[in-house]
Amino acid sequence: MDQHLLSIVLFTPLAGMLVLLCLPSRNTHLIRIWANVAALAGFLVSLPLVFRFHSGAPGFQFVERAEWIPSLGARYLIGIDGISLLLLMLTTLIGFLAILSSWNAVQDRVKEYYAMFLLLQAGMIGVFISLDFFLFYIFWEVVLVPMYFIIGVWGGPRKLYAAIKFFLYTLAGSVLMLLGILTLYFQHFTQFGFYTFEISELMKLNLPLHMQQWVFWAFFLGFAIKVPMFPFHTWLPDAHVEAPTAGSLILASVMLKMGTYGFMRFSLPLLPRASVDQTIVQILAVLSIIGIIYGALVSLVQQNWKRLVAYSSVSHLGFCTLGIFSLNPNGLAGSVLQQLNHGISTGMLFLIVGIVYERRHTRAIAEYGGLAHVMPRFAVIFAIAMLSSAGLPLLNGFIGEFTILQGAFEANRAWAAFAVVGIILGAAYLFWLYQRTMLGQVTNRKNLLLADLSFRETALFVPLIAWAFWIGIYPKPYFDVLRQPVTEIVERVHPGYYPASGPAHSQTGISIAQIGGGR
Amino acid sequence: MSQWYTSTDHFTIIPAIMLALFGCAVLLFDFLVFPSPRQRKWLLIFVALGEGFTGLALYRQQAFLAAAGLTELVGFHGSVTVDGFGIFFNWIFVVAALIVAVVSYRYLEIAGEHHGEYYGLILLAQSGMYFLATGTDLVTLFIGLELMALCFYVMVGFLRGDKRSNEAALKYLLLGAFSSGFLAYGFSVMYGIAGSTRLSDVAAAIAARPAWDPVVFLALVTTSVGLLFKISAAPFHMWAPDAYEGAPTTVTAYLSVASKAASIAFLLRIFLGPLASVRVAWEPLIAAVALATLTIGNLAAISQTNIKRLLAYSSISHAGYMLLGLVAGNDTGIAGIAVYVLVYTFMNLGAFLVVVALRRANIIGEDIEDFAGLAHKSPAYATLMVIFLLSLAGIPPTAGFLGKYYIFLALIQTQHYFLAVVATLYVAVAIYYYFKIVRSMFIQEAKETAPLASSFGLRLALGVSGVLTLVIGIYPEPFLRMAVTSLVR
Amino acid sequence: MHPITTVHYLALSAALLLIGTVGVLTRRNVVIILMSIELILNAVNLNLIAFSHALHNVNGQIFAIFVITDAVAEAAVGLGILIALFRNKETVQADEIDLLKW
Amino acid sequence: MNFLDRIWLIPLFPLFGAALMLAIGKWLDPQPASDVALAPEVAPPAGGAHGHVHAPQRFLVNVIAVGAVLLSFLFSCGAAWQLSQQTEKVHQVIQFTWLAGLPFHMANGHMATFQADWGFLLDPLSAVMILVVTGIGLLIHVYSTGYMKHESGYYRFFGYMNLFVFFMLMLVLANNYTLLFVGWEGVGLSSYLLISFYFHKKTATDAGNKAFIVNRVGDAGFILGMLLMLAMLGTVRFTDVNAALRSGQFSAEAGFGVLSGIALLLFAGAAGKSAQFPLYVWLPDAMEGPTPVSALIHAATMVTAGVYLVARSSALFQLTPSASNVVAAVGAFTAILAATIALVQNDIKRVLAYSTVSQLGYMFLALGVGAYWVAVFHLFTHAFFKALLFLGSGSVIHALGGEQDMRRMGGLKHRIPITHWSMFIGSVAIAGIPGLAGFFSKDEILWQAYSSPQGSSALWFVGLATAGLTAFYMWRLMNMTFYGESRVDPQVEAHIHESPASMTVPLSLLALGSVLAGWLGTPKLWRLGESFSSFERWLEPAFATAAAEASQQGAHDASVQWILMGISVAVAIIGISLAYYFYSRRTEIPGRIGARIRPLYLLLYNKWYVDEVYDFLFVNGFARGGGRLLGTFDRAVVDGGVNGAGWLTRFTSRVSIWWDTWIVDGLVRFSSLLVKMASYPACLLQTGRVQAYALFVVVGVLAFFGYYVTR
Amino acid sequence: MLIDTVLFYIFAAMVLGGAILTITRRNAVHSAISLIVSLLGVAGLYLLQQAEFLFAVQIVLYVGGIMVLFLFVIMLVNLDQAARERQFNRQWLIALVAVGVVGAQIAYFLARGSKSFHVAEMPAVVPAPPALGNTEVLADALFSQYLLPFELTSLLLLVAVVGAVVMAKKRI
Repeated sequence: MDQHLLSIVLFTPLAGMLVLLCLPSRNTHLIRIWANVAALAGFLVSLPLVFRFHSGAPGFQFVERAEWIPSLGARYLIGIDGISLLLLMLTTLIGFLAILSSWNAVQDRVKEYYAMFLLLQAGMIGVFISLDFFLFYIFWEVVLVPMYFIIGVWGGPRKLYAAIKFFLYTLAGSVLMLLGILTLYFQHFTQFGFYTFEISELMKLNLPLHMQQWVFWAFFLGFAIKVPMFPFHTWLPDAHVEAPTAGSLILASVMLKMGTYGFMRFSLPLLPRASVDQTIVQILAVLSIIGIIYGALVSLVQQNWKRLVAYSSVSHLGFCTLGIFSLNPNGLAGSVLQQLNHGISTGMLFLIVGIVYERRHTRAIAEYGGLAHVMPRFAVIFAIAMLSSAGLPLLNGFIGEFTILQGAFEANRAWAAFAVVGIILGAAYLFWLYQRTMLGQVTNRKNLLLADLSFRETALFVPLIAWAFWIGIYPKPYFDVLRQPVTEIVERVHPGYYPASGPAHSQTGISIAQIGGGR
Repeated sequence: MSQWYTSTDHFTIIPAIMLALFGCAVLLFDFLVFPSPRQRKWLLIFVALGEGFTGLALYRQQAFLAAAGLTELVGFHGSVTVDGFGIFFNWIFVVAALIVAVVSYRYLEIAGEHHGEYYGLILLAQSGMYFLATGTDLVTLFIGLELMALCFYVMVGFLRGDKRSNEAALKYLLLGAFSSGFLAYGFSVMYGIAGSTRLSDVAAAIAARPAWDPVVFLALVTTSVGLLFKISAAPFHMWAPDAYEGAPTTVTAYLSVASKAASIAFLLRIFLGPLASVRVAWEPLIAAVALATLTIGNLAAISQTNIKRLLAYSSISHAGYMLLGLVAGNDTGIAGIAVYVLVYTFMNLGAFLVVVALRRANIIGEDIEDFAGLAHKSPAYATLMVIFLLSLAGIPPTAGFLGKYYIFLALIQTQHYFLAVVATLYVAVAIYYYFKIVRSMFIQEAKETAPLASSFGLRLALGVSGVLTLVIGIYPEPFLRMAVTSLVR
Repeated sequence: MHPITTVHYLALSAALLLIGTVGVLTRRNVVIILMSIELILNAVNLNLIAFSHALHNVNGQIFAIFVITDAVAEAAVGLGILIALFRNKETVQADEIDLLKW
Repeated sequence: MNFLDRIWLIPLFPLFGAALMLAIGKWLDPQPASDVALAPEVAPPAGGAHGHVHAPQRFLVNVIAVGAVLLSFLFSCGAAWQLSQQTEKVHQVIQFTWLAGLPFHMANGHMATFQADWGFLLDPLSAVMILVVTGIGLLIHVYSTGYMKHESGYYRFFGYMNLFVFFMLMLVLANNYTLLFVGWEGVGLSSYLLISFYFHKKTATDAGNKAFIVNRVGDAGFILGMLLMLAMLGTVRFTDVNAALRSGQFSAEAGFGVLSGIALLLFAGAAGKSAQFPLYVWLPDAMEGPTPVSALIHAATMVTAGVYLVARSSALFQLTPSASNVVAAVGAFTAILAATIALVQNDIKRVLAYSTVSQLGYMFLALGVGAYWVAVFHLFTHAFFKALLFLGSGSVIHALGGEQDMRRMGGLKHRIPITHWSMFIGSVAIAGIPGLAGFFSKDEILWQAYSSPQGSSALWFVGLATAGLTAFYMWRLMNMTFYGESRVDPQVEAHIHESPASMTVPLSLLALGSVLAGWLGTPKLWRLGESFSSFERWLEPAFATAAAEASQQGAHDASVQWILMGISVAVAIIGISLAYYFYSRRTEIPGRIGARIRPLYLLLYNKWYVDEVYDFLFVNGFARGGGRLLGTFDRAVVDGGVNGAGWLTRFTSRVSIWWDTWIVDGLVRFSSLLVKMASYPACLLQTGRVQAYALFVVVGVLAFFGYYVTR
Repeated sequence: MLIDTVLFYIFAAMVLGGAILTITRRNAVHSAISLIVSLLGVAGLYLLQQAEFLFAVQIVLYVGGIMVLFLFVIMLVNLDQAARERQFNRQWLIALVAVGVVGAQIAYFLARGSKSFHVAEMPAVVPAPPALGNTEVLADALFSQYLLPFELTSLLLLVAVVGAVVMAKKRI
């Protein structure tokens, strides 16, 4: 059981999808129920991972290894470390919520819809757990197709444009990434005489700097477009605005993390020298900062509720990448946390947009106002979501942002100084959005009779809010989970980072923090 | 047997004999036994038998080679050589011919041109391909080529009542004959160089030549024109769109898969045989042609509205990818070509079969518009089409990805980084026009509701190619091994 | 008057080839295009015979036989197709046959 | 019962109360259906927004809300008492590691671990703070039960109030900067919620946003300060920080060094929260909230958080004199600026708001000159009389049915006597008449400003002037409100009524406090004995070295101090009597003066145009003006509401979104367009003429041959 | 040798002249006739090169077979209105130029590579007349070494017949 846990997690959605395909497409009710059951099962089977995971244990856990394509040296090799664990749990939960959220939202081609979601779910899980580059790439590409359909079939007015733009954009990036992968693969062959895609094997490579740089840029295109980092972000708003609620939920909460995850899992460990190369680090940090401020500025003037949230993602993901490329423990750990937080809070924001959209079928901010009068419970939940997104302490956002800032500050004080502007602006656009939509008087008669959240809708938010508070109030477990993998990455890129005594575990080395400490 | 015709000779051509035999059988039985068009579908039995025996013979050849530990078996004083290479390609021909034959009858009945000759020609054409894949003598290859080509000329024009079919046939014939004239000219020069028509002798003679030899160039150019024409590489590709569009869709499928595979085999025989020693001379040329082919194929496909024409251009671009494998030229590259041909067979056949299903009594069903709302009418077909298109574009986990994978890897191994980047970027372009079809299938609403013209054969064939496209994508190991091992020459 | 070498024959056949090509490229009448193709094939044959004479082996001549056969076959089928086309379109002008394009 | 180890409970009671309120309050206090406030164009404004509904279980709301605060008040008293009994005047309860970050390199290259505990620190300073917060908080809660009786969203109000108390207690009890920041942001949030309590009023929500975002600006400084502190000291725990700073490895900085950097960044935060000069603009607008809120948050407690922060970091500021000077200067400037503005305001609450800003300026002045205990002392006394004044004004407004303009008051003395007498005491106290709380603290500040090493006569003079102005505007307020003939319009006149006991009792108690609080810190000069200067001694352990400095200020001889004291008292009396003369006797004079020095008057009346300047820069006023000038420059910018981003920001975002659509995305679109375009030539080659195809074959041959010919 | 040379030029003239006439005559029948002339010239050249059998084949197959076929078709599809129209298509000039260039290139190659054939050549020595006649030799090679292609040819012709029938016949 234990040694196949990951496979079970991976294949449960697929199995669910196959069964779903066998159901009669007339009987939508049955299909809905089954899809939700399958998704819930997918979440439940992933829970044991949390309890059986040994935080602090080096390397990967729940590793499964099977020969798959010997003639290519590709294996079915999966396993997780702290980073993957968190993102995996996020995926399974959000996946379930996404399916739950579309109970009423989707009325036509229900069967295909849910099938696509389950397929998507499996693909994303695969991305986060595969330790074989070939396998990773397969999943990476698999994810695109269902997303294309979700946007393109169930999307808004400009869905065709958005869908194909999303697909082409990300595809272009990832095929170039493929070239990078193949280069590593071949270099490994020339150095060790056998072909393999196994990451741990590829990490043994030592490449000349210039080649590392080339490969790095190849990876960069693949990952940065996914994240999306600053110049490559334009597919995001379109995709988000056109996608159905559940689609944008998945897209924002999980799929964007695939890019940042890629940076941490592949770019940094496989190309350490390129990753610490000053020009590259500078460029990426600057791009991240531009993303932070730029995203915030742009979302400030959005008249479209959903577009605003979409651009806010650009800003938040800027924090994540900044954390990654400050290349120190706190930066990286904070980045992972922030990815989690963004998944939670932005997920909530998109659900919120979706809920009003279901009622009013418009996303223009001007259409709303004073909703707090008619939908008080909704207003409260929106407020919490907004605060967690704005990084208010005791909610998740603060922990991530502050840790990232700490890391960035250590790497380069100017970065932190600029990034802080993002926090100010973040509060600005979110509070302003809240004021324009929730507060004030009901200016639009149509909004007078809006129903407050139903039980199902409330149930969507409960886990997310609970999670947000947990991270905000007691984040220690997360840092415990992240300490080991982050340490490994840092030691890979900055061999001398930790004193010879090895990574100073949790307690400060010789800092003055011990003078007169404690109670 | 006589000294002219030894048992070995016999053994080397049994498959061809089977094909020829059953081909003639079909022609005979057609008007002796099945006078009425209704019954003609029973001719499929002969086709099936013929392919069955061919397969059996191929299998025996394979087994014999394996048992005897030989890499090749030469017959007819070197006119024909049975080796892994040839056998591999012949398997592909068998599959292609079977699938095409099986789906054809319904289509031809609808088109009102259901004649026994059709099946006869399929088989005879395949016997020609056999010699393209196995022939090692200029004459054998030439005749084999002509045999195949003639059959295709006729099949392309098989809808005699249809202007477009006639036109396609005529264009194909004129250009084909024209290019094979050049080919023959090149062969003649090769003969002049070597004084023999055996590929081995020619290879030896050319290898003995000085580095810069105008006569070799003369042979090289004229020959490669003929060869590149057959695989529809730019700028010799222009027949393909017209022929593909005008021909009966089933024939188009056969043409785009079997004929292309055979021509690739032929091309490899020549370029890795006689011309191997002058690689430096032709590699840049082929690289340029490959690029041009990719560009033309992908760009022109974007603005197509006729699905067969679109697929024609896409198959042109695929030829470009295969050529890139030849440019890389290392084992990976050649294996890559084999893998590419393998996966290409299934995905391209599949795509065309869906188009076949769209041909209904009064609907030509070749326009992208005709795909509108297919997802509602028959989700299964739509889904399969998506799989085929994804595979054609080379998105994992479909088979198509492996072909591209090998090609890219080969290019990187041989440091053709520029080619690699361009080739990869064209994947994105390809997605664009393939997904025009997907879009119209899934997103647009259906205009007419006439049910698809599906038949048992069609469903069977579609199922097979669909499953294989996925299986090869997800668990490619056995297929890869088959392809790779068959190509160590 | 220097003796006739293979090169003369090659030159002749090349000329024939080119003439044939010109015919294919320029004549509108499909029948004549087919004839031009015959010319091309004859150029090939000239080559073959010249070489076989020069090399003192008959393979060339045999190749030539096959080429001729092939020429026959192509001509037959070609004319057949032409007739089928003529039945539908009432024309044999190559540049009026352009239903299929772009 | 050991309260010291249970101090972590103190914040939890109000939190519990708040949770209950927001969870079940709706059942306890059913809202009128007409709660939906409609824009006039949709429907007549729902009067029910203020309509009182009969709610039998409403008293439960009071029980929970007030009870929660009462509990924590009791616990605070207990804890404070037990602390006073201890010799070691620092008690720390660390419950768990809250922010358990990872190792990092400090500036000096050492490894440290970035972590913050969930821990509480009770020392004299925080003891004073929690007593103020819970004590005043309790009174104000009681007051509110009366004041808010007729408001809808009663339970919401008390939920928010409890929430505020929780965060405020977190703020003052936290044992490290990061946890303090939790409370810091939290009070900001609850202040936002309470300011925009009447969230159907755009002005209210605007004020709320303004408050939160202006604070955010300060918080950014706070965050950076913490980061820099981590980089330097590797810890954020107060005890460790102070120990490290006093360990002697950091010497006092001559100019502006890294430590000054930390200090100033923290001060930026403090300035935001405590409404000091650049960032004070949000406070007057915050008066949009219900009056008790103004009393609790914007007078007594939250706004003093900045003072607390700086006092808390005394060890740091002692090492950075230059930073301290900045603090003192800003404080003094704010004090007098706000005082001048207060001179001419007519809205009773605004006067008090500016007076608060001014008093806060006093406190920072004291902090700046290193007299930390004095600052806290003034904070303490100010809490009493300013709360008193606000509540009193609230009572007045209550009596006048919502009227806030002093020009429509007057002669209320006999109509609402209790309110009048309590406010009278408050005004006397703030004016600095000997014997009342204000006198002792303010006078001590003046004396420190004059005498302490960082002090100077200039600072003293500014302080003195402010004192005079304070006395003047406070008595202007008193006179315009209570004395002279009534200017109240008749139909309001009809039902002026004294407020219920629930309001007057707290008033009286606060009045008592305003009288007595001062006697804890009488000038040493008066030699009244230990118990009358117990405040200073009580705080000594918190500002270990501060006390040392304060002790050596006997250098100046007593006579000087007597003289200065006399002067300040005189100034106060002059101010009072001038106000009385102008506004009760010769009420026409102010008009004339105003007419004579019109520009100055306008300048003051318009608050030195600071808001306009900010509008010009940050808020989109300029977009409006400029919109008219440049023609409607940009609808979206103009429509975009007062708060939040502001014009420059808004403009840049405009630019960036334009850039986004046309350049960044444009490149993508362009390339795809290019590809599509390129597809047509590729197709046009396909003319459909077979001989053209053949020609291409020949051209191909030609090219091939060409390649070899040129090769 | 002289006679050979003279004959070569005569036949060459026939070949080229015939060819040129073929592609320039307006009337298809004339073209056919001049094609025959050209083919006869080729046949003559065969004879010059001791390819007697091929000479025969050329005469019989081409002149006797293919040309008849052509003439039939020419009669079948009435070309008179075709003969009245323009006889060259629009691209004739470009085509001519292109072919000219190719010609030049080929000429260049032949010139550059001419010596590479001399090695294969022994002009002075007249080869000893082979023991067997040309035909026997051919037959020998054809049925031993080229047996397979020979058999294939049968298929080729079969396909040609079937194809021609399928295409040309009104209804099968």
